[in-house]
Amino acid sequence: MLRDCGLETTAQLFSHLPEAVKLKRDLDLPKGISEYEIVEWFEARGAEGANGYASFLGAGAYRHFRPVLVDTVVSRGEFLTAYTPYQAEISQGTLTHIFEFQTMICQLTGMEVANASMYDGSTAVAEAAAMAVRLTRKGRVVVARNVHPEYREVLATFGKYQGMPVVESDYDPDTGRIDLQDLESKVDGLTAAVVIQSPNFFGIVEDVKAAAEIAHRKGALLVVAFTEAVSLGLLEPPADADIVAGELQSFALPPSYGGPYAGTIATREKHIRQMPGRLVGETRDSRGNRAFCLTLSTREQHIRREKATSNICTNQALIALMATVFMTVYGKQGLRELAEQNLAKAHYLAGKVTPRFSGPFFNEFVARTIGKSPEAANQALLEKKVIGGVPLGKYYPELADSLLLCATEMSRRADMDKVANEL
Amino acid sequence: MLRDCGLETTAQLFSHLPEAVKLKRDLDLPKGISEYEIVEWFEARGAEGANGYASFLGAGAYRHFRPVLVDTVVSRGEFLTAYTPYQAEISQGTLTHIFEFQTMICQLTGMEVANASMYDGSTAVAEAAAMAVRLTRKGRVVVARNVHPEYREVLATFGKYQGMPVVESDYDPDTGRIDLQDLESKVDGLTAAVVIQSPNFFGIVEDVKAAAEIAHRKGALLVVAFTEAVSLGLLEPPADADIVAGELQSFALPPSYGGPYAGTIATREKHIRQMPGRLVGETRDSRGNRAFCLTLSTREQHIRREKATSNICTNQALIALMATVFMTVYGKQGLRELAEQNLAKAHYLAGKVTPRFSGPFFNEFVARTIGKSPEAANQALLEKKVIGGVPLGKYYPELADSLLLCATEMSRRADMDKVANEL
Amino acid sequence: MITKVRSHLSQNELLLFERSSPGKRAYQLPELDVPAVDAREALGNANVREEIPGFPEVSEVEAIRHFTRLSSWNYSIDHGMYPLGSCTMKYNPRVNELVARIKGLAWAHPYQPESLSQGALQVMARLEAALAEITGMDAVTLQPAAGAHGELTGILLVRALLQQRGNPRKKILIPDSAHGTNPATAASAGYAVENIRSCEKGLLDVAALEAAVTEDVAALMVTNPNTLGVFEENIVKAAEILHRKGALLYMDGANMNALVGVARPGDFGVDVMHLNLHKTFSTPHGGGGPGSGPVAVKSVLEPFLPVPRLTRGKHGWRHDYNRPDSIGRVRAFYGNFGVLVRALAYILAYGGPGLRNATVDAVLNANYIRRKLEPHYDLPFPSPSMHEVVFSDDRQAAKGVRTGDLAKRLIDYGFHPYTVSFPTIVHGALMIEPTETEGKAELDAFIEAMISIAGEVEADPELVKTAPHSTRTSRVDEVTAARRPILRWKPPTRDAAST
Amino acid sequence: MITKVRSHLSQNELLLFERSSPGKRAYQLPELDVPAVDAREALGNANVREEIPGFPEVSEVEAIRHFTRLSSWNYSIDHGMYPLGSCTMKYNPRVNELVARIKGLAWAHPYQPESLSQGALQVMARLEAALAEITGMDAVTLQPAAGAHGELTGILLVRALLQQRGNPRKKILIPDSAHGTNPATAASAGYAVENIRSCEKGLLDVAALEAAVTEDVAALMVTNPNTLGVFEENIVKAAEILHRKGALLYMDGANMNALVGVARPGDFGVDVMHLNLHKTFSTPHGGGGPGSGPVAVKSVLEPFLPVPRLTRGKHGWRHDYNRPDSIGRVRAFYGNFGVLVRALAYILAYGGPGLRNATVDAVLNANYIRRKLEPHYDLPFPSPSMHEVVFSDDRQAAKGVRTGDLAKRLIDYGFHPYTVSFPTIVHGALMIEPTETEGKAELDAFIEAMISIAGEVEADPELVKTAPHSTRTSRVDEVTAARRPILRWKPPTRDAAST
Ligand SMILES: Cc1ncc(COP(=O)(O)O)c(C=O)c1O
Ligand SMILES: Cc1ncc(COP(=O)(O)O)c(C=O)c1O
Repeated sequence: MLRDCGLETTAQLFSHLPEAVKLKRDLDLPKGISEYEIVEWFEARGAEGANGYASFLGAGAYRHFRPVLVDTVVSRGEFLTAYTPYQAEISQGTLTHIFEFQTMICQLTGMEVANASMYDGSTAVAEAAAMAVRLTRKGRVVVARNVHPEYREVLATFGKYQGMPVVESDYDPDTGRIDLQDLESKVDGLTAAVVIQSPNFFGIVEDVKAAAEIAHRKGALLVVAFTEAVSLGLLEPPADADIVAGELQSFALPPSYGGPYAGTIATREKHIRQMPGRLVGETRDSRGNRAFCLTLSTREQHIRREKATSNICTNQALIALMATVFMTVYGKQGLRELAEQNLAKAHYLAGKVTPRFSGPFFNEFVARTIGKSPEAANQALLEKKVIGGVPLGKYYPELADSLLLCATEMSRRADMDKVANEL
Repeated sequence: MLRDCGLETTAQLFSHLPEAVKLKRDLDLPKGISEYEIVEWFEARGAEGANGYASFLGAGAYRHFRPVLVDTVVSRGEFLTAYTPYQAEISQGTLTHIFEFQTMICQLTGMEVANASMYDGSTAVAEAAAMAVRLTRKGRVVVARNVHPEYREVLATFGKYQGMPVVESDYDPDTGRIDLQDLESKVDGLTAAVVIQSPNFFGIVEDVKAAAEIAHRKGALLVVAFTEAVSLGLLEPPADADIVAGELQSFALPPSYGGPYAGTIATREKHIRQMPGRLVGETRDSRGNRAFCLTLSTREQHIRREKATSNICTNQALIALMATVFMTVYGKQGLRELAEQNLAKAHYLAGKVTPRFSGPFFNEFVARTIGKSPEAANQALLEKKVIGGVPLGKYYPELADSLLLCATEMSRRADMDKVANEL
Repeated sequence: MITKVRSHLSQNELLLFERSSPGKRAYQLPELDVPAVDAREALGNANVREEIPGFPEVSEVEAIRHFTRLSSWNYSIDHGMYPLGSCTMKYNPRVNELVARIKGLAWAHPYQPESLSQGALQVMARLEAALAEITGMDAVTLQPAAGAHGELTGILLVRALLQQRGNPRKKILIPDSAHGTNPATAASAGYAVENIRSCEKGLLDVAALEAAVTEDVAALMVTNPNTLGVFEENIVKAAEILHRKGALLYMDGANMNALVGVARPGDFGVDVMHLNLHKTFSTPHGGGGPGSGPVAVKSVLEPFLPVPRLTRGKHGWRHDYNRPDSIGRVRAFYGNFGVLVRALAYILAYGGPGLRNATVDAVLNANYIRRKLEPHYDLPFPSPSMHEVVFSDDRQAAKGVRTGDLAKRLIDYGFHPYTVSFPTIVHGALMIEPTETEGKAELDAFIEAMISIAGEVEADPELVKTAPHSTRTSRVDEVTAARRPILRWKPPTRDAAST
Repeated sequence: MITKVRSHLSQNELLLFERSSPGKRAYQLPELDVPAVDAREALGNANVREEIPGFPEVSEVEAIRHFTRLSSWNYSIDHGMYPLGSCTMKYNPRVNELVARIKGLAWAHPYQPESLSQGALQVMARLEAALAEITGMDAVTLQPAAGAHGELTGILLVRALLQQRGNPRKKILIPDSAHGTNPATAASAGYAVENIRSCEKGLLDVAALEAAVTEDVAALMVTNPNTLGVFEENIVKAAEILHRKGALLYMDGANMNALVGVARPGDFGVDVMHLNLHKTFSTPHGGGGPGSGPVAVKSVLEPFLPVPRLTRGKHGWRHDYNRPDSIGRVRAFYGNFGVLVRALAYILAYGGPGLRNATVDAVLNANYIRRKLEPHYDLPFPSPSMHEVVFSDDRQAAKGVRTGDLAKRLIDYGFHPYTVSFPTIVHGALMIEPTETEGKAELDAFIEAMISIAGEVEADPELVKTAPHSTRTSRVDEVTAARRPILRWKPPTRDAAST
């Protein structure tokens, strides 16, 4: 092949590179190792982890059973090793499952349209806020303090550089829900979006309707975030929201030290032109058969460049497929039963400890530790091979005596009893 | 659907069964459990196993690295969940890989034809002996005592009920190879087959040519068995054999507590009409394209019934596919390098202990334990998380002071040193 | 109308040998941590081979493409209904694949200490117990690797018992509707085969049996439900006839999917039987195997079971080799353990009530198909169907279209064919077994396809006779394959290369 | 002649919603070990939903068939060459999928104690170090989830530095050959975009750059090799120009597959860049993601990197949140960890020398294609090619055949098309990137197909313009899709049901 190219050495392939830019030495990396050594190395890293520990961590990353079918499907090379489905005629598999995904997200959230996925929940929320800014042509964003702290940090990063001031509204110290009065006072005529989360960071179900009324009264849009998608199996969908932005990790993704997960944005049909991210639409092929393709790409960077609704290109398609398989396996009955099990487990645990807030909660709640710090309680639990909850003082100084605990269908009664004993 | 069948209750589906045969109670089995509980139960069983132990067991079941590609391929539903490829037009995938398997087995063994697989090595050897009986129209079988003891047991079971007397010939106590003189004395004009194994049960490479001469001189056929397929990457193929029958477990099958493995039978073209098992052949389709199909089925039970060459029907197709993928991944270079690594490891270990025999060995050898019994040595090793070798007294009273040790590419020097210390 | 499939492009692929280029590789091994050994020195020059001529040399991506492309030429359960009668092609749960790969089980060596094998032994013990309960038998061996292997084991048990009683006898009786493995097995076990004609209902003819059972008869091998999918209603009577003459009743359990939870062979006179875990208990067929063919026996046969037997000792489960009456081993080690794991996982998932429900659904599905296709295809035996239904091509044969043609045409409709031309007592049989895992939608599509084909036979028989038309490989010339067998690839010679 | 594919049947499949039947299920949950809770009581009536209308209800076998059938409609790397320019569609090693699923890594919770996370942290630390060495940069953040996210992060870093220096400035310069994410990113970061025209060699026009770089310019975003696959030979000069004016040089590292082991951006003046682990480092595209877009910077930008930063503490690796100058978070947690695992596995497998060899092969493959196709397709920019080559449809356009048509025709030949119509500075671009993992046989087949299509354009342009002809879905009407968007399934209304 080299000879076919009229060359004699591979070095000649790079002879046009300026001498100054060429690397004159080998990369300082060890030489390649075999597949077996790779597996061994990573297994050793895995063994340094928390295998064998029970865990009550949630806070945006949840432990749920993963149906075996999920990996069966996503391991198929046809899905795993395909690119973005730009060539519709040989990508109908991917296009169809994204269309199904979009549909299921609408069914779950009560929205009319949903996109093909965003990077994760936190960036989805930031993009939703930016979308509201474009839609309302206003600039300010009010975010509830009981939205996931890291989501708020991402929003702040986006806001800081996009001329989108972000203001926080407080939560009610009794219920743990948003303080509607405070929200009312923070939302003004310049406000593009009110961002709340339900269940919120404390696990408590918000009064979406009330927040929507406040937002809408001032001409702002309501963005409802979620981090625990399983809750949608049981909770009334946030149909009063203008945009729903959330994280789908609960749908078949192991916590995987924080990623890859998949974000989603859903909204009303009238807002689609300002929606970020890819969309799959139904159409016909030249023989009249139903077909799917990427559509409305005039919103996107590859067509609109600096005028695009977002710079997003690669999204989380395979993760969205995992979520789609998960939703398919559980289905109508199963998602509800799953949510009910989560509810039952968390309420069992809550019944044995001292919840901090009175608002209705799904599978997470804030608990006070009595007579010791949350950190000390966690330490004691670690010795029993239990990872406790997230101490909240770091994010909320006023909650320095509290932990965020999460129980899912995977939590065992015996482990919950251990937690109860240490709190 | 019940109504479509003109029925009202499912019980009516069985109303024609005599009352006496109906089960009037529920099966005494617990009710069904979820996928997650199943995984948990089997993981608990797995944890009761030998995880974390090094092992020097071989003796017909070997520990070799399994290329990741193997499970990737055999997990594809198209291979995993297909039936026997009777309908060639929609089974070309299976038929093609079996044809490739047959070819590779020929390339490895030096034979002209190979079948699509047998249950395992032991039954392949028994079937090969029966095949020799049909081919020679004689009845006696001489089997070397250094053939795998369990293979000999299976041969004995077959022989006992098929009117095929099985006689054993001894091994040379110095070299561990077959005692050619004893063999010569056992083979007579009524002998259909001489069965030897190479490398034999002691890991020692046999003199196939010499055995062939003895067998052929008396009009018997030579069956050469193998249990360690990796040896074929390095050893001269047993081309002087009339039938080669072996076990392919080494080609990507984990030991799996004894199965499923895959047996193979290969022979000369002139013997195919007496070959047991399925065969795939090349042909054309009606458009003239190359195609494959099951062929020569007039040898088989579904056509010939009591006159069939064997009663085998279901074989080990998916395991043969695993072996095919394994052979593909390693290929020409790799299989040799793999065999060389096995050789090097076993010779390293042998160099540190007291081998019992002087014959050339591949990756297994017999070692004497000095100053303690093999069982005691094994016990001491177990405490160091090493599973030692197979004590041979059970099969060979004269070797009650010896162990069969196997080292493969997976054996680590440090573990071999532990073995050396205890022997 | 064909609505289940459309035409799409499918990748061609050469054989591995044709794809190879010198020096390509898909592997890497860790570096040796011991000194290399010169093979010729260690083994002797004569014992070391030259390179393996023609062996594959491909890269990793070429390897995965090769097998991916090949796989796309297959039809499988994961594509759709696979109504092969007698094969019980039900869904293969994927969790079973996962548990069979659990390290402590998959990497258990058959000779590792029993103290480190309790998990594996417990799997086997639990499965033995479950199969004994399901069959109503007293003891189970898991050693046989497939159905036919189980048959052989079972008949050897019969032989051993009779031998102990003084005379192994000479004959095995087999109904003419039996699967080919039954007579082949009898012959392998050194018995002569005597066929028993079925009665006009497709059942065992009790009078014929009575007449045939002499002191020479070792056993009757009967499939129940038989290969027509009909329950042998005189089975208890048959057992009595046999037992009266000191003969035994062997049951081919290939069709247990019709009985689990509904009736137990042990309760209707069976002395010994095999099961096909790769049928009734959902372990995947894998394109032809591996399977597993446990044999279940009444206590009278228990002493003869292959060694080793699983027993409960002081320190847990262990293998018992001290079995003086045993027929010996039928294979090395303990059986297709990985298949046993899958079958047990299936039993645990369904549980007692679930297994019975599956049986009910399997029988209902077969009866549904029967009811819908009866107007269009000839039903040679009107006896009630259990888990499968057998039609004949009688009506279509009038147009020159045979069961094999109908089957090939079914491929164009997006289905795997039914079992063709078996059982042989039916002229041009169409043997259809839907299994319980097919839903109504898929069944209806199948029924519609079959009806449509029946119509095509009238309107355009040629279309059916030359099917399939839509596959990448059209009708395959099996005659030439057998006449001039090419059973392996060979490097092209000068002449061949030009074709 | 089309030799790579044949026509075969392919299963149709309805949408999940159309396949559902009430009551079907594919799941089973363990029984609750705690008391059930009445949802309406616990949450309040208003907070509990009715059933989810239209949500799927299918059995397990229906689910697996659904996705298996869908999958068979896709083309993928595992089928064959996927020469999408700018996308680096190389083989995705399967061992990487395995290691990403190792329990202790896959089930690591982002908030679990660092003492129990040392394995995961070590993976990240080792990858950061390797990427720094490969790029020649000083520090790396693994937080961004994809290339565009990396770009945004990088430009925010630029902004933060300039802001700290007193003025964030107003503009980002971007060559007209750039990928769309570059200008979109600049805008997202609050910058105006100024396009720089490429010179006639397809390269950065140094004079134009010199003129454009004012005190208003924050940075130049340049892809190197650029989207024509050409190395920006004046990159050092460009860096000097920028640096002289206090502006920074951002490099879009999407094309690093041309440089790994051969040249390092850190050595030629780049201040900040992103990598696409889902291109250069072989992590699978998955039909559009997930990716990972680490950002590598020179030390001057290090203080601004997103929180948390990985640092080595007394007790091992830990997350450092105390970074006062940080731009803040760009996403929750630490990045697409599972993708990082795969990329590190790739780097370990290849090692230093292997990575360089891959680069060489990638560049050789592109040049081979270029050499073979140059006689048949117009090469608008004759500069030396690195890892990809860009032709134009100039010659074919004369017959009314455009790059998009040629691409669709390539599908009939069994290939995934190249990248169509990008970069936009080429009229009717054909952007071809073979990657190093394609062997000569597949390249030759591709070349032959391209030449054959060029012939068809002359002989029968209509054939090409209406392609593809052999797919189950023929040319898709994208215009109608956009004009009357149907973005979700809805239950059929009375009228619609009849169509
Ligand atoms: C009725 C019957 N008996 C026996 C067998 C043989 O079983 P196996 O193929 O597992 O050996 C079969 C399998 O096709 C069968 O259908
Ligand atoms: C040159 C170039 N830059 C940036 C990107 C964006 O990367 P990503 O899709 O990972 O966001 C791409 C991807 O297509 C690209 O080709």
